[in-house]
Formats: sequence, structure tokens, C-alpha cells
Amino acid sequence: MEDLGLKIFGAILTTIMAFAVGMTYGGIVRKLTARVQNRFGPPFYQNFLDLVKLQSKKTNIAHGFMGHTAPVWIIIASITVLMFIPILNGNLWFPNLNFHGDLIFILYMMVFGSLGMALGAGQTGNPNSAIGVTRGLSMMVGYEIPFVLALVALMVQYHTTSIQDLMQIQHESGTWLIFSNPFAFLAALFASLGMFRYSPFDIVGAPAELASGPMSEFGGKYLGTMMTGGSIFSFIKLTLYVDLFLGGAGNPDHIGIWATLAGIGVLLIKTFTLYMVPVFYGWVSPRYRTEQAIRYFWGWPTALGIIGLIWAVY
Amino acid sequence: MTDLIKEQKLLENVTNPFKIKGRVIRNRRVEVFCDKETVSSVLLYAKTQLGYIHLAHMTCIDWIDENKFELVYTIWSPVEKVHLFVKTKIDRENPEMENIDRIWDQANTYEREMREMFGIEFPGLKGERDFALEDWEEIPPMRKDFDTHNYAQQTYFNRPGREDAKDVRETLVERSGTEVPDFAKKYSRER
Amino acid sequence: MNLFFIILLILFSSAILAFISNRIVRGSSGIIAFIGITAASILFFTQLSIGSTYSFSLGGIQMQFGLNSFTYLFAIIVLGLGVMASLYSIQYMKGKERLGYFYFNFVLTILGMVGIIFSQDFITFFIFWEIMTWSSYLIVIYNGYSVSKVGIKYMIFSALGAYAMLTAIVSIKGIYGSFMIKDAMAAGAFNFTDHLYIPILLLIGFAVKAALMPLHVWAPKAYSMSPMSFTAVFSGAMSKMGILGMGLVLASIYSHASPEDSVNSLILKQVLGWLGGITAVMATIYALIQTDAKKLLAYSSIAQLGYIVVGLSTGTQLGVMAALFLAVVHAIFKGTLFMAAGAVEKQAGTTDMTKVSGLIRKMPFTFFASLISIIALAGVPPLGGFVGKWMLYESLITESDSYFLVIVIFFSSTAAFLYSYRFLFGLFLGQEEKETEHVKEAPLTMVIPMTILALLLIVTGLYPGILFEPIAHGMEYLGYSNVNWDMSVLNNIWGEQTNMSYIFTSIGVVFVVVILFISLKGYKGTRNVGTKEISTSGEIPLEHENLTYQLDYYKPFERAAAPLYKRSMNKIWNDIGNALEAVFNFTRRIYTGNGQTYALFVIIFLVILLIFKDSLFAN
Amino acid sequence: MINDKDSQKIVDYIQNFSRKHSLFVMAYGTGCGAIEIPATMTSRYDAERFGIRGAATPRQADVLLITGYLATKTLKRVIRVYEQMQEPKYVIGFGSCTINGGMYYDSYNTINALEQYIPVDVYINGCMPRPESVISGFIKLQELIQQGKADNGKRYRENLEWYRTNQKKIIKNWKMPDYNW
Repeated sequence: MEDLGLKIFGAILTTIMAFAVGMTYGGIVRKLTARVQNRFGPPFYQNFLDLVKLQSKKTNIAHGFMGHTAPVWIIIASITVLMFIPILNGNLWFPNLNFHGDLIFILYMMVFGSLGMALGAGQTGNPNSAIGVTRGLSMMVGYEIPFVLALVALMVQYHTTSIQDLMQIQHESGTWLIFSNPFAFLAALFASLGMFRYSPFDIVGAPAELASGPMSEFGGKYLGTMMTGGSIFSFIKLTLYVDLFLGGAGNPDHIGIWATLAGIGVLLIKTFTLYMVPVFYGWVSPRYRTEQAIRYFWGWPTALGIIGLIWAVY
Repeated sequence: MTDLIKEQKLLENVTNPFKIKGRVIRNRRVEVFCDKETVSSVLLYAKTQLGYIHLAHMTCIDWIDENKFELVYTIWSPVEKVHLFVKTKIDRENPEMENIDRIWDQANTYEREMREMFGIEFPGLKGERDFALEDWEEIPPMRKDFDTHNYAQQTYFNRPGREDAKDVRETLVERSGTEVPDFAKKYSRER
Repeated sequence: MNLFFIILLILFSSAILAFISNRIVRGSSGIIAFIGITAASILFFTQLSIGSTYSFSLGGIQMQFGLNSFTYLFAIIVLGLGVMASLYSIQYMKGKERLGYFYFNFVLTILGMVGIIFSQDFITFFIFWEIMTWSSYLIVIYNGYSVSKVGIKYMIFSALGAYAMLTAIVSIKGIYGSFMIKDAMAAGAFNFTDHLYIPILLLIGFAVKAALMPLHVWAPKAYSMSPMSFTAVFSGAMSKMGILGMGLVLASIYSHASPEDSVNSLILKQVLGWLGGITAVMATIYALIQTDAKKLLAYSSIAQLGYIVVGLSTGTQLGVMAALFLAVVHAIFKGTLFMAAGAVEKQAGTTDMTKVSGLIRKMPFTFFASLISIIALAGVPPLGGFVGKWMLYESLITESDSYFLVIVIFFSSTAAFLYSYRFLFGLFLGQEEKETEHVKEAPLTMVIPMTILALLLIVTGLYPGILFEPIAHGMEYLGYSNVNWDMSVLNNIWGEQTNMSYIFTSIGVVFVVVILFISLKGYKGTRNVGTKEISTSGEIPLEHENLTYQLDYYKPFERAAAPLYKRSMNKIWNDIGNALEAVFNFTRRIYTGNGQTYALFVIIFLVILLIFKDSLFAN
Repeated sequence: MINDKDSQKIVDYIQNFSRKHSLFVMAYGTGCGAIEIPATMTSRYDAERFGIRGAATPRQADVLLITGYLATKTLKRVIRVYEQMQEPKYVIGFGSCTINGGMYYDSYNTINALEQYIPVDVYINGCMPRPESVISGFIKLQELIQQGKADNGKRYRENLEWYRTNQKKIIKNWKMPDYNW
């Protein structure tokens, strides 16, 4: 019983941390973007203010059942995936429901939110939402291919489908997987560009052209809840990449309070570094059309992924 | 400049077959005056025989003293690089004019605008009656007998002090009885 | 009298009764068919035990009925879906013509499938196979002249498969001296060493029913143009008969494989796997450009059967288990989806997605059933579809040599999200049409089967073990030993596992918390509006205007994947047909109508005979 | 233990603070004023440092910015957009045309005073106002929000009859969905 209580406490703590980190990263990116554009920029806590404001809207519009539950699906997907991704290697403070974190499950669970979002956007009846959704889903087919190639390469190379085992392998061997299979890392990195939907792959919710696409009918608490889910999701993606390729964070041999804090620090540094890749790429890129984006992902990233898979097998 | 020989010749090309009057305004600008009935044949002739293939503009002028509407068709020849103005006057009462969108498709747009703004009827004109306005119930607003100032004052809520075209600053000065401040003088119209 | 006969007799007599009764009381044949199938199923599941057999001889040939644990699995599909579909059919077919004809063939198809399940020898197997084929053909052409071409296509391919199968059966008898399936399996008839052609011919025969890649061209139209209550059985259960046959042939290859034929097995494994993979990809990308919901589902059926074939082709324990699990789950969700499409067709008049939209408020139960089935179809956790997909991927990654097949399958399954969403959006979401204002929820007897099947999908997601049990027994019959399974935990051979109950707990808890939060927060200030009240730059959509985005839905994807759309199997088969026609035309010229020519042929024949006399009659 | 009134005060303070610093602007680009918006948003004047940000649709927006003259035809759309925004919402009239008609004071087709049709919180005068004045207008709005005086939606709801009468005077063919809760 005590174990269960600890687990629930840890789950809530993990969620809060993921939320806070994701929101802060978003704010920092806004600030950095502003500085790059020679602006002063909003404060780094701007996203929190936006969230509080959206949640304190007095009236809201619901477009039927699916529209009402769309944010719920996103939160479900983000929190459930979070529960299955190891945050720190072997640390008691961040216990997960399934400590192994199966990769295939996570791949599919990450789609759960998009599907719910798509259904909610569909029910609003706004044509812009539907157009945005088709673009998003089409683009998903694009970037999932290099991503899956990279993941399969890892799974085949180390004969495990568990994130925890992959982290343990990196911990024991002392090398990160980014060095033992660089091609897979590159393929996954390119795929992450599409996953974060920064420009040049932001045609899904192009504000001026599509009126923010799938979100166009959501405001107030719905938009706020979606923002929360999205922030947790961006943290999840980053943590997944760090766990898989950058050696993860934390040390299973030391699980004291200071070691935990140090682990979190390492995690933050690594995730932030990784987060800067799509952001940097986005600053200097115009926008791709959907079919250009799909072709982009089926070009070099897929080739790199295939090389990575061959590298892993032989 | 030249003696406008080219323009003179071109003018004669148009006027001679139809026995209508015309004049050269300046270089590359030629105008002819014709009846309501001959307009379409002049335009068709100019388009097919003389190379004025482009309808640049169509407009209407309200000569309220003469009790006439003057319609102006501006057509252009890309070969000669000359604008030809075909002008005609029609009655102001129950104005009606021949529809020329069989000669130029784009005439439809101008004709719809004229129908809405001046109330000139073009029989056989396609398209909704509402063109730029929505649910207009007064007399067509571009006619000179329509008092737009009066209409605006009655329909919209005029803010006091904005009844006329005077500079707001002057109105304020008048009302308060003080001098125009220095910083305002800098931008004043009487400078 | 034996129980096997009783069950078949019940089905047969209810078929006859259904045919006759429609003449007496209009519309009663549906009820009779339902009662007959239900009675047969009740008898089947309560009285019949696995392992019982009954032998008899007919015309000097020894025949046997029996039930083994492998075919029992398919009996669950056939009878379960049969009962549901016949219940659904009562209201769906109401008011249509020639009901006697329809139900006669409907029950006969079920009879054929039950017969296939019972038969332990190739003769009865083949007879019932033909009964199934013919009666389904008669239903395919039920809709009249417009579908006669579809029926002919179906018939041609079925006949091709049947000839292939018959040749194989005769060869087996000739070589091994027995018609018994078990004997053939034990004797290694399906091995790839001596008689390579036997398993290949059998596989061709089964592949036609399973709509595998080069032989699938009949399926899209045959599925989409028959009445939906039958298509639920057609696509859900009958295609699984092909899987049943493939399972028998393939599994015996793997379990009885001797070392020297391993190369052949490996090639077969690769060929079959890739055929399945390509089937899945091509069917998927064709599914997502369809504008008719029924056709979309038909293509998606073909794609899903592709996954099942891939799973079978691995031959590993997890792979075959995944294939069989997917077979059952596919029967459930595709049956539900075809039923939902039928309900929409019945209520709204059409399933053309460019004409129907926004039915969610009018048909909430149909939407719920479709939503659950679509989630299962797309393989999104936590429903049954995910369990099958997970096992399929894990089996491919852990135990197969063809890693790129994983990518192909994954491409197909990601693209499946596109058409899944298209189906739900096209029929149920978007703005409401003015023409569909009168639409109401489907009648109760149509909603009940859909809802039951949808709930089954949730149960199979939470406790896949209830399906693993019969699957494991069936696999033991096929020659696998120690098939391990768990109630709600999935294992792969590297020791990794996924616990479905954890997933359900997590999803359930978060769902309840967040939905309470979002519903209660600002409850009074939340206004429910219709789909016409949208922010279109301040413009107000008029009553008759429908802004739903339906045409050229996945145009960007089409443009990106344009090279894939260039080749169509239909075109290739047409070319083959044209070439054959040319050959026949040429052959026809032999008959010139001139007696002298025929005399010349005789002389030429004699000369040839004389020349090759020695080599022909050497012994 | 703090009593309810105090805790409500704290909640109000937090809410108003975040509302003030996070203004999603629905820039309704009528007339010539639309060109001032890019200048306000981009690097030279950078309105984002005050948390002012563009919103794509009225559902997400807090501030409705009317930039310039309003033709009667446009007014219909503006009313629609305004009614689709979620409370709390604010309106900023931008430029002389929204205040008194500006140079179009005698036009037969543009309205003269915006506050007759929808409630306005802040007017920014000028023809056109420069980005500095736009930002100062926003800051004025922020002050109003912090003091809790910006009750645009409430005013509209309470005086709906009056606003409707004025609107219907202009828009003769009234075919709009009702504004209801």
C-alpha cells in the first residue's frame, strides 16, 4: 500500500515537473526567437500567464461531444506516455507504471492524442480545422518513417524494445547510442523537426492561412488544456530522445536526494540542447507545403534511417 | 512634341465610318462623341477592325444641370498605344443603356457598379443586384441629387463637433475660445 | 443422428424455410434466418466438444467431420459474427426485394463456412468451400444488373482458386493416398521438398479468399456492392476461411520442416511476407483516396488481411499468434464498421462521404460503435487492435530476418490513420447537411449488434487473454508447443512485456479526472452550439451552404505519394485478359471451315507423331 | 484562515494580472490601420514584450482591434466576430474613423462612432496612430483590466437591446443568429 502511495505521488510529481518544464521551455523559445528577431520578447513565464488567462475565461464554446473531449484525449495521451517513459534512470522519485517503457507502445500511444484532437477538430465543422487535420495526418506519415527506422535500428541492435534497457546499456557501456549508431540518431533528429511542428513544418496550424488549423474553434479552457497537454508532450518527446540517444539522465547507483537533483539538472541540460535543434532549424527556414514536407522526410532522413538499420543489423 | 499626326489619323479612322464627332485631347488620348445607339457598333468596330482590344475602364458622370448621364468607355490599343474614349449621353430619367458584356466580359463588373451607384439599367445583365452595397434602399448614392452628408447625419450617430469638414482643432478652439496651441500650429492647414 | 449433421441440417432447413416463408409472410425470412443461425450456434457452443469426430463414407470415399481446436477459433468468428449480422440484417434488409433469395444464400454461406470448419478431409472441405463461394456469389449479384460485372470478376477469381485447390487435392490423394487433412499434414504433403506445387497451389486457392495482393482485384467492389449486412460476414468471416487454410498449410510447413527444405521455406516466408506487406501498403493508399465509405472499408479489409498474412508468414509463435488474434479482432471491428456503414446507408440514403456529413448528433450509437472500431483498426491503444499490432511488430522485430518489412507494415499502419479519420469525419463529423436533417438513429436491432461488438473490442483490449486461450489451443494443434499467454500482459521473446491493465488504469484515471475538470469548470459559461456557428471571418454560413471539407481530402498526400498510384493491379489483369483473348482469337483461326485444311492438320499430326515416335513410346 | 472575500480578492488579482499580461489580439484589419499592426508587432516596437500576441480566430482572442473606418457591410461581420469572442473580451477602436468618422464623417456607407454599435474600452486617436500610440492604448487597456474596469462583455449583455436597435438601424436585412447564453 505504501508502495502504491509512493507511486501515485511520484506520478503526480512527474506530471507537474513535465508540465512546468515544457511550459518554461516554450517561454524560453519565445524569448529566444524574439531576441533573434532583434526584439525584446516576452518574459520566460509568458506561457504560464497565457495558460492562467485561458483557464480564467468566463465563457466557452463547445461544439458537441467530441469537441468537448478533444483536450481530454490529448491529456490522456501525454500523461499516459509520460507514465511509461523513464525520466531518470532507476530513480525512486520518478517511478513509472511500467518501468520498461515499451517503444512500440509509446509509438502508438503518441498518436492517441492526435487522433482525439483530430476528431474534436472535425466536429467543430470549421473547414479550416479539417484541412489542418488532413495536413497534420499526412505529415505524420512523412516523419514517422525515419523515426520508426531509427527506433527499429536501436531495437535490433541491442535486442530490446525497452527504453529502460537501452538506458541501462548506455550506462554500463559508457557510450551514448548517438555514437554507436549515428545514422539512426540523425534520422530520428530529422523526424523530430516534423514532430515539433516548428517552421518549416508548421503548415498544419498556419495562423494566417488556415486560422491556426485544428485549433481554430477552441478557446478558453479547451485551448488552455490543449496547451497543457502540448507542453507535457514536448517534454516527453525530448526525454524520449535523451533516453534513447543521449544516455538518459540519472545514475541507478546513487538515488539520494542530491543525486536526483543532479540527474534532473543533467536531464534539463540535455533536453534543452536537443530542443534547440528544431528551434534553430525553424528560425532560418521558410515554410514547406505539405507534399514538400512529406517528400523531405522520405528523402534524406529515410535514407539515413535505412543506413542506420543496415548498420544495426550487420 | 509632334503635331499629333498619328492621333489625328486614328481619330479619322473612327469618326469617318460612323459620321460622328471627335477630337484629339493630347498625344495618345483620343475621344469621340456618339449617340446612345451607335456606341456598341463603334466599340465593336474599334475592337475588331482598329485593334482597340482592351476595355480599360467604363465610368459614368452625372450632369445634373443638363439632366444627362454621360457614359465613358475607355478602350486601348496595344499596337498604337492610344487610349480611345467613347462618350455618350443618356437621359437621367429611367436611364437605360445597352449591355456590352458580349464584347468584353469585364464590362459586366463596371456595369453592375453603375447599376448600383447610378441606377442605370443594363438589360440582360448577369449577377446579383447588390454589388458593393448591402440592402441599399435610398436613391443610388452616386447621383448628385443624393445628399450624402445629410444622409450620414441622419443615419449614423455623428459625434458633436464633427458636423462639417472643418479642421477639428479649429472647432475645438472656437468652442473653447482659446488660442491654437503652438504644437498644433505646426500641423495646421493655414501654415 | 450426429450433432454435426444436426447443426448443418438446422442451417440448411432454415435456409429453405427462409426461402419459402417470404412467399407466405413478407419479411419473415430474416427472423427465421436469425433463429436458425442462433440455434445452430447455441447447439455448437454448448453441445459440441473439441476433438469429437464422426466418420462416414459416401460413394466409397471415407469422409470425416470433426472439430479441432484450430478450427474452433474460426467457428467463434463465423458463428458469432453470423448471429450478429443476421440480427442486424432483419431491419437492414426490411423493405427490400427478393428477401427469400437473399436469406437463402446468406444462411447457405454460413452453412458453407461451418461445413469448412467441420470438415476433416479434403473432399468435404472442397464441397463446402464451393457452397460458400457460390452462395456468396449469388449475394454479390443481388443488387441486380449493375453489379453483374463485379460478380463475374469474383467468380473468375474464385474459380481460379478452386481449380488450383482441386489440382492440389487430387495430387495429394494421388501421392499420399488419403483425403484426410491430418494425414496429409503428418505425411508432410505441404513440405517444400518433393512436391513444391502442392502447397503453392493450395496457397493460391486460399489467397483468393484472403484477397492477397495479385489476386485481390475482385474484393473492393464485391465487398462494397453487396448488402452491408452480408459484407460484415463476407469481409469479417469469409476472408478468414482463406486465413484458416493458409494457417493449416503454412503452420505444417514450419512445424514439420526438415533441415534440407529450410531454404525453400525461407524463400516462401519472404515472398509471402512481402506479398502481405505490399498488399497492406497498396490497399491502404488506395483506401485513403476513396470517397465512398463502403469502398474505403473494402480496401481497408484487404490491407488488414495483408497484416494477417504477414503474421502468418513469420511462422514464429508470436507472429502466428498475432495473426490469429488480428483475424478475430478484424472480424469484430470490420463487421462493426460495415454494419455502421450499412446503418448510415439505410438512414441517410448514401455512404458517399461527399454527400453525407455531420451525423454524430443524429446517430450517436452508430458513431460510438464506429469510433471504437476505428480506434481498434488504427491500432491505437488500448483496444484489441493494438494488442494484435503490438504482437505483430514485436514478432517481426524480434524473430524475423526481414526488418524492412517492419517499415513497410508501419508505413501502411500509419497511413491507416488517414483513412480511419476520413471514415469518421466523412460520415459523422463536419457540418450538418440540410438533406440529412430527417435522419434518425438506426433501429434497435441494428444498434444492438454494433454496440455488442464494440464493447467486445474494449474487452479484448483489457483482457486479450480470453482470446489467447483458444488461440493457444489452436496453435498447439498446429504443432507449436508451450504457447505461453497471459490474461492481460503481452510478452515477447526478449522478455519485454506490455501490461494492458496498467494502460487501462492510466487512461481511465486520467480520462475521469480531466473530463470532470473540463466539464465542471465554468459549467454555466459553457455554451453548446451547432456546427453552423463557426468563425469564418465573421461571415454567416447560409442554411443551404455546407462548408465541410470533403473533396480531394488527402490531395497533399496523393501528390507526395504520386509514384505509388501509378501502377494498378487492375490494369495488369486487364492486360492479361486482353492477351489471353488475343491468343484465343489466334487459336480460333485453326478452324478455317475448309475441309482440306483439316486434312492437312491430320497429316501434320501424323508426321509429328512419326518423328517423335521413339522418344514418346520408348518404354 | 483567510476569509472568502480575501481569497476572492487574491484570485481576482491573479486572474487580472494574467489577463492583463496576455492579450490575444484579433486584429480586424479594416481600412488603412491594418498596416500599423505589423509595425507594432515586429522588431522595432515589439508589442509581444507586453504579452500582446496575434490570435487567428475570435474563439481564441481577447481583444478586438478595429483598425480604421467601418463600412456598414463590414460592421455586420465585426458584430459577428465580436459575439463569437469569449468573455472577458475587450475592444479597442483604432484611428479617428472609429471615433467620429474621421475623413469619412459624411460618407453614406461608413459608420461614425463605433461605441454606438459595440462597447469600446479604449480609443486610440490619430489618422493613423503611430505604433507608439497603439502601444500606449494597450497599456491603458491593461490598466483598466488590472483595476477591473474593463467589463466590455457585461456591458454588451446588459444593454443588448440598445445595441441591437442601433445595429438594426444600419443593417436592415437582419439575418444573424441570436446572442444567447
